[in-house]
Amino acid sequence: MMLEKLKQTFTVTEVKEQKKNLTFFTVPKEQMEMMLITLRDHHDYKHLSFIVGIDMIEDGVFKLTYMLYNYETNHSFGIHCNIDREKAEMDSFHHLWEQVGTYQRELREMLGINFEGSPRLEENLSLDEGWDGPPPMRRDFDTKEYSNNTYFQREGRVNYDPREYMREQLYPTFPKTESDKLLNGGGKK
Amino acid sequence: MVAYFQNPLNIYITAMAAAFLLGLVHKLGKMASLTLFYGALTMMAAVTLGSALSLSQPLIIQTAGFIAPLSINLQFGYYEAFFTICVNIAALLGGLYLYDYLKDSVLARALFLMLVVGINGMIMTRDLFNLFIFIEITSIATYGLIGLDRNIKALSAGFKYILAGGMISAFFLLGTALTYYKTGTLNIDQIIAMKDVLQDPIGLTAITLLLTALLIELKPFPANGWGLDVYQGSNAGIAAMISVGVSTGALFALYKLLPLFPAQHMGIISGIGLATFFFSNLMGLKQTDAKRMLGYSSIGQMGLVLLALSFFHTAPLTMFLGIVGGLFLNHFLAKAALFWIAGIVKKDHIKEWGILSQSKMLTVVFIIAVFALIGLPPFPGFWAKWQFIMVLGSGNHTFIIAAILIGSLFEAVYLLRWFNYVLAGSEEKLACEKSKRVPVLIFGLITAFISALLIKSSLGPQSSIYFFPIAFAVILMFVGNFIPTKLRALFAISGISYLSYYVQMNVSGLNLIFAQMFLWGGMILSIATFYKTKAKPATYGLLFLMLASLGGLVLSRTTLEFFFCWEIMTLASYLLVISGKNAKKAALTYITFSLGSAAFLMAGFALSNSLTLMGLAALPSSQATIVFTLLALGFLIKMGAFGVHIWVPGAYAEAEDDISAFIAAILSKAGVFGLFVIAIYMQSTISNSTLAYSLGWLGILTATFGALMAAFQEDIKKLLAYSSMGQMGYVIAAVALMSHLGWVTALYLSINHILYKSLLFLSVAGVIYRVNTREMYKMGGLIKKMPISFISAMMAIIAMSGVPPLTGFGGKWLMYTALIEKGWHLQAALAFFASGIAFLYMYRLVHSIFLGQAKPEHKDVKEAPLWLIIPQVIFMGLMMVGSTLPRLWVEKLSVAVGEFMPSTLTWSGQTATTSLGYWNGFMVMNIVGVIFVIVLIFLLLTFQKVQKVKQFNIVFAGERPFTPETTHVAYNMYAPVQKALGGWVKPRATAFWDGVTEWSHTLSHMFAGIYTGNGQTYLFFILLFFLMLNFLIGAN
Amino acid sequence: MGPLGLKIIYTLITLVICGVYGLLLGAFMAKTMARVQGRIGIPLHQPFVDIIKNYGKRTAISHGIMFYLGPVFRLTGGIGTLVFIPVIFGSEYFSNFSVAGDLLLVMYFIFFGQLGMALGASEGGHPYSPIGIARGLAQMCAFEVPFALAIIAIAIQYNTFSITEIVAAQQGGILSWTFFTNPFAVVAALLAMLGMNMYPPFSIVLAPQEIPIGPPTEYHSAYLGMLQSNRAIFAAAKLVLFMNLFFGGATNFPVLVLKTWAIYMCSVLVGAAFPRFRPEETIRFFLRWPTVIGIVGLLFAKYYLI
Amino acid sequence: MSSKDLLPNDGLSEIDQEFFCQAPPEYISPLPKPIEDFMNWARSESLFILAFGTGCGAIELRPLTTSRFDMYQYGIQMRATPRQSSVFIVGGYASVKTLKRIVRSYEQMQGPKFVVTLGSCPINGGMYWDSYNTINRIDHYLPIDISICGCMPRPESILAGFVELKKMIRAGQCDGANLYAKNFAWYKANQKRIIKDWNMPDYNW
Repeated sequence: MMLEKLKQTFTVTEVKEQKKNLTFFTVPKEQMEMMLITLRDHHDYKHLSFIVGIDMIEDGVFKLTYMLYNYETNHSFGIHCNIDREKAEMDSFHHLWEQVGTYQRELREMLGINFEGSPRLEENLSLDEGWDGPPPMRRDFDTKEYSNNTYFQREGRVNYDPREYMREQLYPTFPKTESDKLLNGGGKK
Repeated sequence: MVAYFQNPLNIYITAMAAAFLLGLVHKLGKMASLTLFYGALTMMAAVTLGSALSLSQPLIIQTAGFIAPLSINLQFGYYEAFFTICVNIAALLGGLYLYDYLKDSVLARALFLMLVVGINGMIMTRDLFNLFIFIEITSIATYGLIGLDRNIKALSAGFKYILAGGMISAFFLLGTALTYYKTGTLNIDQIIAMKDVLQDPIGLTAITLLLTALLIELKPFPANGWGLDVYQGSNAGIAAMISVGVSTGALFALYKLLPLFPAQHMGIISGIGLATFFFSNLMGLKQTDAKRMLGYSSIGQMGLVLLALSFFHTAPLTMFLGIVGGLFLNHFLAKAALFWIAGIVKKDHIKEWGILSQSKMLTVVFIIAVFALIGLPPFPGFWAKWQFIMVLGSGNHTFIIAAILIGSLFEAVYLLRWFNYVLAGSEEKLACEKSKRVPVLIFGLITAFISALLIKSSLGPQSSIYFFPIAFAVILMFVGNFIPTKLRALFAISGISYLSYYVQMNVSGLNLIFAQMFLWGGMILSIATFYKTKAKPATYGLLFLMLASLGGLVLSRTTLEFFFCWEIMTLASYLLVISGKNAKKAALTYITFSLGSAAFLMAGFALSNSLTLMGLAALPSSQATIVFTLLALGFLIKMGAFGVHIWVPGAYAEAEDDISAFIAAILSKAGVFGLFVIAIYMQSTISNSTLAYSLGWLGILTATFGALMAAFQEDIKKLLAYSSMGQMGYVIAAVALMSHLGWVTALYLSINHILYKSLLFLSVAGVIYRVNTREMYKMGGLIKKMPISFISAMMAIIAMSGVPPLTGFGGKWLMYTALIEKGWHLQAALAFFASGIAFLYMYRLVHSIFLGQAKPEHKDVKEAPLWLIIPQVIFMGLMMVGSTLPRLWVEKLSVAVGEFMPSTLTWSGQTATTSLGYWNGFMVMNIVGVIFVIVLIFLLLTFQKVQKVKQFNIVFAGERPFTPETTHVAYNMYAPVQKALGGWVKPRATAFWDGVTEWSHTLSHMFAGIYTGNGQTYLFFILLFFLMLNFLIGAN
Repeated sequence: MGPLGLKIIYTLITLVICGVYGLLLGAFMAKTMARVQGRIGIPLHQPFVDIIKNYGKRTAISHGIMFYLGPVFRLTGGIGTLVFIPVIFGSEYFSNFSVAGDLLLVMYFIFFGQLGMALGASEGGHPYSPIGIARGLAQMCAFEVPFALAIIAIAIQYNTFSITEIVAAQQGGILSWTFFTNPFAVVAALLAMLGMNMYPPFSIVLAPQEIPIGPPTEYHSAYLGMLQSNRAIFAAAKLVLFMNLFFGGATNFPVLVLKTWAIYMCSVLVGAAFPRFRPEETIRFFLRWPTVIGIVGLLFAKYYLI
Repeated sequence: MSSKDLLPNDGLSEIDQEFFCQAPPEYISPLPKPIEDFMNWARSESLFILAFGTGCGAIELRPLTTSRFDMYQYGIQMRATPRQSSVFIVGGYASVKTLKRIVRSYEQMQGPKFVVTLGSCPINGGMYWDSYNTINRIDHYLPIDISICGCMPRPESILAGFVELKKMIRAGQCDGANLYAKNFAWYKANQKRIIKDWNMPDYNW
């Protein structure tokens, strides 16, 4: 109903009704601000629960999700917005909700997304003892290599692949190729 | 030629001739005309003086060979001589002052001469019809002079004057006619002789009409709106002539006719005078226009003179001149000077008067005039008012005394508020012609001269003790600009040391102890004043004056001497307080309360009917209770007791830092001394009375609330101020004990208070000098920069808190013992509470300033100047001696008090024993010292390595502190106490006094509302006044 | 070796006994608390070990002279307080230096150490120190009220401030103790003592959970050792004072131990059972019922006992 | 130590340098043997733990104060301020952010002082061995006296560790404070390598 209405003005795609009270959809980056304002001011989605960013390295985008909540109807909208991974920039919405600044700081710190004009954007939240590597939550950041270079590894540590390790422990006689087949196929129908 | 100057008739001849010739000479040239005019005025003044000096008996003059009323009938006696001298000198100087105004108009000059003749005539004539003529001459000349100023205000004022003058003339003429009808004569002496004839309705109406006319000329309440408009609207020089000249004439005319007035109705005149005085001053409160305010003051002062006149018109010459003449002279000199200054300043609103401060000389005259009007010593008004109130007191006119004192207080408030604006200063340039300045200065000098004469004559044989210090102080004040600061300080200190030598030679016992407290304490504290590189010129003179007046207080034997010194002390301390940077508002509160205190003292002394302090002892007990209450209230105000303490924080905090030390350490003991004096003399009445009991409770409450309020201050000097209040509370309670131990306690606490309050104030003065703030939370960590100041403050708080082994414990020990010995148990418990609370503010003071985190902006702060350190070291030394060997001085106190009641303190070695307990200060000091040293050595031995660290090397939950400001806990330090006990210290007393101020101003505004500025209203009031008078006289 | 020398030696003995006793009491307090909480608790010698360890620390820091002298003031205050109290009634030498002053001296000398310590802790510059001290002072001036009332009641009753005479007046049977002659005053004083001892619910000064741990936050090593020594001696001194004033004093050490232990148990048991007040609550508390009881005690002494 | 051996303190602004003490920690030689032995006994019997819960292991310390384990009977107690504490417990993984506070608190403790680590993370990084923000070996940053392994060690093992620590102290083997003072430059360099925004004095007192 409401979504239909929104669709008249906005380019709403990938609508997915996750639960009775939770609906996801995607809008383009440039329509995001109007979308949020419309939902906040005309449809009573007054509460911005959170913003999360996901590094979709395969698609070359960061998927940002803005979760809006309506107190009256107990309904949430998760609004996705894909932004280019190479040119990671997004509009800042701190003027709509003051607390947004903090989420944006976190996204800048962890994913390296720039929110132009957001307050105290350059201050790190958890990396505030100084950080000179790439944003640590980007999937192309190799944390093991970073750890090896930065911290002192104790000699003699042996690493196992948990799946291999458990298989050898529990089913040492079962052929490896068969099990791979089973395991890989197990997830698909 | 000499004869010319000895005949008062020549005043008139000269004036008339000059007025006549002016028109002719004017043709010759302006210079000639002006020469003639001023020559005539000079001649008139000279003739008056000459006649007065050659006067051996009253002179009766009949002119032109006819008898009155066709001729002029004059009398020139002592009374007339006094008033005409005043008027003619005022006329000469007023003429000079009006030079600008008069130089262009020959008519104005002629009118001025007419005015002077008219006033002279009103004073001298003994003929009723002559009087009418002279009144008319005066009035017409006045309208003319006012109307010459061609602006709407002046014209409207002149018109209102004509309206009122017309009424006056009508009343007077009717009265004259009726009198003539009844008595068949117009000679006043004959009428008086036949006054029985006038006791019928017609006669009474005649008298009422005459009196109404003359009274209205004096502008009584409420028929005086026109007068106010005239004062406000006319040229200042003319207003001055009206205020001091015309009013004088009317006053004297009234004086001549008063014998006609039925003696049983004299109360009506008194009532009119009193109401006029009270209400004009009340209404003056709300005024902001300088000349109108002066108008209120003028009217009020004339009301007071009228009141005095109604009491003393039959009194012998000396008394008449002493009281009526004194009050009149005071008004005359001060008001003329003030009106003239108003003309120079040319600002209507008093807020713009800061411009005056550009001329030092004029400011001085302004101050003299204002203080004279308020009735502070040594100006004429003080002596007259004192005598007047004493006479009223002996007649038990309580109500009149109260009204006069309250009215005076109102007057003081608005005049001093005005003074504050003057002191505020201004950028604008003050233009001042010589011709205007000279008369003002001459009047200032005359006032000073007369005041000096009055000191000598009023204080009798002892006067030189009081005269010379004042003269010395005045000289010190005036040479202040010409010699370097340090030299001035040296002069002041040597003056004080001589004085202390002199005073100590002449007193003994308790007075000696107080003399030592005042003068020695003052002397040591004076060293501190050296620290300022540039002191205000008058500071040292005032400082000397204040200490000298304290010395005088100790010496005084009579109530007048005592009160004189008390007032001089108030005056000096007020001027000292007001010289602080932002002290004006606080100083106004201070002087208002001080004058209130003085008013209580005056009332108390008046009702005691005793000329000497010794005489207080002889009062019957019912009277003694009232007198004691009044006097005690006066002293308690000065000590800042609970309820009347609201002046304390402002005055202490806003005065210059070294002056605050004087006020707290020395000046506050004046109240203690006063309390002691009355307690000693009225011992028999007061001991074991409810009065003493209430006083005790008041003292303890003062201590408790002083301490509580001190704990919540952010301003360091306000904290110390409230602390002083609290400490004084203990002293009040101790005096109220009326026991040997109690009084020893009071003395001990007083001396101790001098020691530690001096230390604290000086230490704090050094801190403020270095860090330029009084807010404690802005300081911190200064111990490393100012170690000696810290030690001094620390010793002071240990002593103040009463922790052994320093002197303070002696005070506590004596106090609790005394309280419990007397049976004041609950009071003792509350005192415990108060002394517990005292820890709060003392810790706060030392912590916030010296300990905790140092601020980066105080990085380069140095130790306080040496001159501040020296007296601190002296006081610390005294304190150590006093702590180690308490017997040295406690025994002296005990002996001094022993003169009045049997001693209950016994000594064996260094152990003092009372009926309750014992204390050996020497032993305590030694034991503590030994233990301390042993423990310290042990600590030194235990450590292997001690690293000295800096202020941020603190445990900060794994973090580091970032700014000292946020790490230093000082602001609102006692928040939990505030939560728990804050309700106790809501500013109720302040709210009460604010309410009093608010209400008096509202009333003032309400009453002032009757003056609509409409001539018809004014006429209506005049008529109403007549009817009221008529009704009152007729009704009886 | 005149009488003064002998006296000094006896005073030292008193000091040692009271110090040891005070430390044991502290251990006993902790042990009791532990038992209330179902724990075994510290061994009784633990306070001694703690003190030795603190004196034996290798390094220390100093924030300045006042900081350095703070614990010295504190310990001097504690020792001095004990020295001015006659410990054993009837014994010339165990009366220490009580000839120097009476009860008022002792009451005010208590502040000597506290004031010095407050100034020293303040110089440390740690924000919790002044907060703790401010709380302590506020609480002190509140509990001083019932205590002062009780003291005044005693002064009325025995008409003296001399501790020796107060004890003397209570001799002759258990019923002549102040505890029985004027129970109101004693109750008020004991309530005040709860505040004085700073165990819960009046532990607002140290309050480890709020302002860890208040004034002595910066004190350590030998400073802390001195503070702990003082705590023992001072506690003993206060208990002896209470015993003298309200419980008839003691003529020998066993009686002293018995009586002071009993007094001590009051605050220990209360402390074990209550959580902590907030600062303004303790002020209000002391100015309410304890004060009323104190006033009753005072009036009782004034109008009934005399 | 000459002034050129002093660390530069360049983490602080010029104003801040005024506020911090610049002296390095020094090696303090032990007292004569019998006294030192006695003192070591006292030190071992009176362990004041700094109540600073770093990481998840802090939760396993709390049971020690309860009636079930009651560490007080072994002379171990909690202290709220590092000044008075003698034992520092690194309770599990230490992130870079925590390490900064650990270092400052440790340096503020007065010697002799002992460090106990709980769990595997302080030993080799444990399950966070490849994290970008968790240090792997605490002994490169602080001198460790005893490590109690396990993820997490149960209170019993912690108690056992303490008993071991006491034995070591009595034997005079725990001299971490002097070790730290001696190798101060090395420790500091390691600490500064990962705490890039140092913003603290080099010598925390």
